[in-house]
Amino acid sequence: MRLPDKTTTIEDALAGIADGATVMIGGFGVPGTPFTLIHELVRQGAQNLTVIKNDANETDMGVDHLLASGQVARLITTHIGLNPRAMALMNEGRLEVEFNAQGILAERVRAGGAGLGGILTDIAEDTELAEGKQTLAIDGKSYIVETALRADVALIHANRADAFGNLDYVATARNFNPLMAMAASRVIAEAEQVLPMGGLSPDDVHTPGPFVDHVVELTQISEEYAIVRR
Amino acid sequence: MRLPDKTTTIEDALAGIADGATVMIGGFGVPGTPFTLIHELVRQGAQNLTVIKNDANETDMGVDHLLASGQVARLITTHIGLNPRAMALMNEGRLEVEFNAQGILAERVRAGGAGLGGILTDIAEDTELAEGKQTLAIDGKSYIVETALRADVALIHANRADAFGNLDYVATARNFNPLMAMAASRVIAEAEQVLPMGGLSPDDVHTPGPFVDHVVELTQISEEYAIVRR
Amino acid sequence: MSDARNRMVARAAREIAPGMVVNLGIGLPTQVVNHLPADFPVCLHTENGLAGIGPTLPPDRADRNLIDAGGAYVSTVPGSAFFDSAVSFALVRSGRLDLTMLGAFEVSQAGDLANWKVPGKFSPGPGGGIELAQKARRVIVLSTHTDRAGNPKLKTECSLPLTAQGCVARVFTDMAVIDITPGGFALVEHAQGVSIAELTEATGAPLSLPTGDIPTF
Amino acid sequence: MSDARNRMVARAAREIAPGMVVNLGIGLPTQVVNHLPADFPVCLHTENGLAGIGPTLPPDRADRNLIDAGGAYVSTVPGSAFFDSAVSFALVRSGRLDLTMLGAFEVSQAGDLANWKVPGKFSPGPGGGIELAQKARRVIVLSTHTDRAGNPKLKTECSLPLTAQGCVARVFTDMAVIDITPGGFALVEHAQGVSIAELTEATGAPLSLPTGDIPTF
Repeated sequence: MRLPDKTTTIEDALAGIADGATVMIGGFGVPGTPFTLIHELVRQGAQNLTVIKNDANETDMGVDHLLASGQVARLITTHIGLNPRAMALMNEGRLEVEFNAQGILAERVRAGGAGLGGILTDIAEDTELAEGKQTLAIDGKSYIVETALRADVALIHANRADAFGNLDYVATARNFNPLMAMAASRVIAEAEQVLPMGGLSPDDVHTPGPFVDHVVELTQISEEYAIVRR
Repeated sequence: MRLPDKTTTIEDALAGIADGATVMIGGFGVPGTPFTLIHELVRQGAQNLTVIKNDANETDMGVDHLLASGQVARLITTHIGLNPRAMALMNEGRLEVEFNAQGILAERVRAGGAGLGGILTDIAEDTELAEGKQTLAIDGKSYIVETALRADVALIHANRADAFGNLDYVATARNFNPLMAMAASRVIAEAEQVLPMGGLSPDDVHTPGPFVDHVVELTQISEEYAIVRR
Repeated sequence: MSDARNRMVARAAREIAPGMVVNLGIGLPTQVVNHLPADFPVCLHTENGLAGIGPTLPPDRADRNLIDAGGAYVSTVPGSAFFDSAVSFALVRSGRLDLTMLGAFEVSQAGDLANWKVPGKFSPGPGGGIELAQKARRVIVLSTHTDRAGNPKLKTECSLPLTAQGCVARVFTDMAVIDITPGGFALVEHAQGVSIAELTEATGAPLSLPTGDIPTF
Repeated sequence: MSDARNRMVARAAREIAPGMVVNLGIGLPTQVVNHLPADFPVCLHTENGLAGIGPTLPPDRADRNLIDAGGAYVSTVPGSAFFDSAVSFALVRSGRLDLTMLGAFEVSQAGDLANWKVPGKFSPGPGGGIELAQKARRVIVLSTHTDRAGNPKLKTECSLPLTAQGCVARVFTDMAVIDITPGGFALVEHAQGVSIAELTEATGAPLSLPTGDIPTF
């Protein structure tokens, strides 16, 4: 037996993402954000997207391009404080924003990736984030039902990949990437380096290949990936 | 800053485990079973234990010693088919056995480790494993409530550890170990090798040190860890 | 293994399409892999934490830490990955497992599967079988057509505790290949030397026959 | 930083005991670490996926993939580990975080914390703050005693949307160290040069005073 090859071009990897699709995007700030895949999503132009991402990046970076192009109808996120456009669009009612506690967003995505219906938590129980959500008692203690999140497409930034789609991440660029890489019907990974099959140690793979559909090697690391000099 | 040192003796690591304690034990068959820690638990003699482990090992191995010594009142598990003593004790009513679907046991342990109340799943919905469990509907679909599991003590077998308690696992010896290493009030890891602080690459740590309380270096790898020649 | 069983296993191997992620249960299903070409592109999954199973190894060449869910000593291939039990079943439940082949105590004409408990006799526990049966995109059963006493394993309804309801798509036995359809058991192929009358007799529920010639294996 | 704020931060550093796992929020809390001895045994956690934060680095020495949750370029120490966002908050929610220090818009006398939303004005989102506030074993607030307009941040009740209820144990401000007790705010220490009258005036809820001399910082 050998494992199948999933390397492809960026155009083919993203082809056919439909209007109205739900798109998960990895990253926490700059590290782990798949800037190159996001540019291709802007170029291909799918409209009315629901985007699930920890944050909205900063002006002229990552998710901000999708906001500028008007492709995003809804953003499920935890913190958009570094993106003035996102806050303005939200305040003007032109962007629907759903805030989650950060670890709960992580768990909801993971639950989708794990084929669960949701999780039970007491996080945010005394806050407005809990409003309108189902609750349930276990042994007399009340929990909030947080539903699983899945997406049509996940855009992932990896450090290294092999041709089967095994991925690793480096430092704090890991964040939401391995969770989202489990939780979408089509998982597309950009990798700084694509190795021959067997190039990653089986013990040190962070995302196993069966979760990944397409692997795209980055031909350059653009300025967006670099140190932010504020 | 430096990180604190958690290395200790096996006697101290397990000291004071109370009668009636709940003990999680890693491993799937031989790989990942902390045979040396189990022997010390037998030697120290805590009674009336609830043990949570994927399986009951085989005759004269691992959990079987705890069954032979009569220390186990209850076993939460997925499969005991290779342990005739476990099946006999269960059939005689001397051992309470709670079966779980294997991935659901994994998720229940993980939920405990993640500070959740439980998870929602449709697994086993048409089987006797679902009997008596709460259900809940999301968008018209019914889910079973599987409650989180936590333990007083987790016994973990690692490949390598550093003094802070960062752990890695090798091959299929990983299995339930990283999940249980998050889900107990006292987490005790035996390691085949204990490295100086910084000996593990920060990207390749499987269990982060903050989850681990005690690290015990194995001075020998006994026969129980070896290839089973049936 | 009998000649008919061997042909059944070889026939079952044709269910595996290139690029699939496949979990093969203990027993007959494990043998299926022996009938694939050496360079066939497939990812074999085992629920104890490996995608990309390589050949089984004899004890003197085995790694004590590397087994499959049945306890056999296995190996890796280039591109294998290890993971924990939660990730392993996340893969199964979220639809990344294209196919599983499982053993059975009983299969009903509605595709219900019973393979984990014989009350009062043998209760080893379900292991990972429930999730494999319920969540693999396609579930195939490999089994003898009858039990050791000669009783049919294919029945109108399962009498044993279920593993999962309505999950089985196709059954391979030493006597036949049978699909589960909305109308119940439907014969696809029969084993060489097994007559339709013998097959009907050994099947505990109505068996619809295809029109025209019935292929053999 | 003003002298009083600097002394407050230095005083807050004494809350960190050897062996703790600690998360320091953006702003003043981040400065606390500068007041610990270089070889102090503590594990600093950041919710974007690192246990064992090392010194902050200038851009020319920074790693583009290594930031803390506030976006500062940081480094590792021997024994650091990286992990994903689910594991990072698993650590927080399951009780492995001994202490967090957070900023505040408002703190109530019941220990309620508001620090993520000013409706209609500023709604950046909660980030990881809710889980830190709700689940760290001890929650300490570091803040100016009043807002820019001079209004008290310590109040009988929070008027802003809550981050978490009854979570705050102790507040460090540029004017005082104040505990949250079943009886409300209780003065522990006051800043040098700040009179009890000034302090009472700047606090938006009753402040109980200790008997005897009140230490200063």
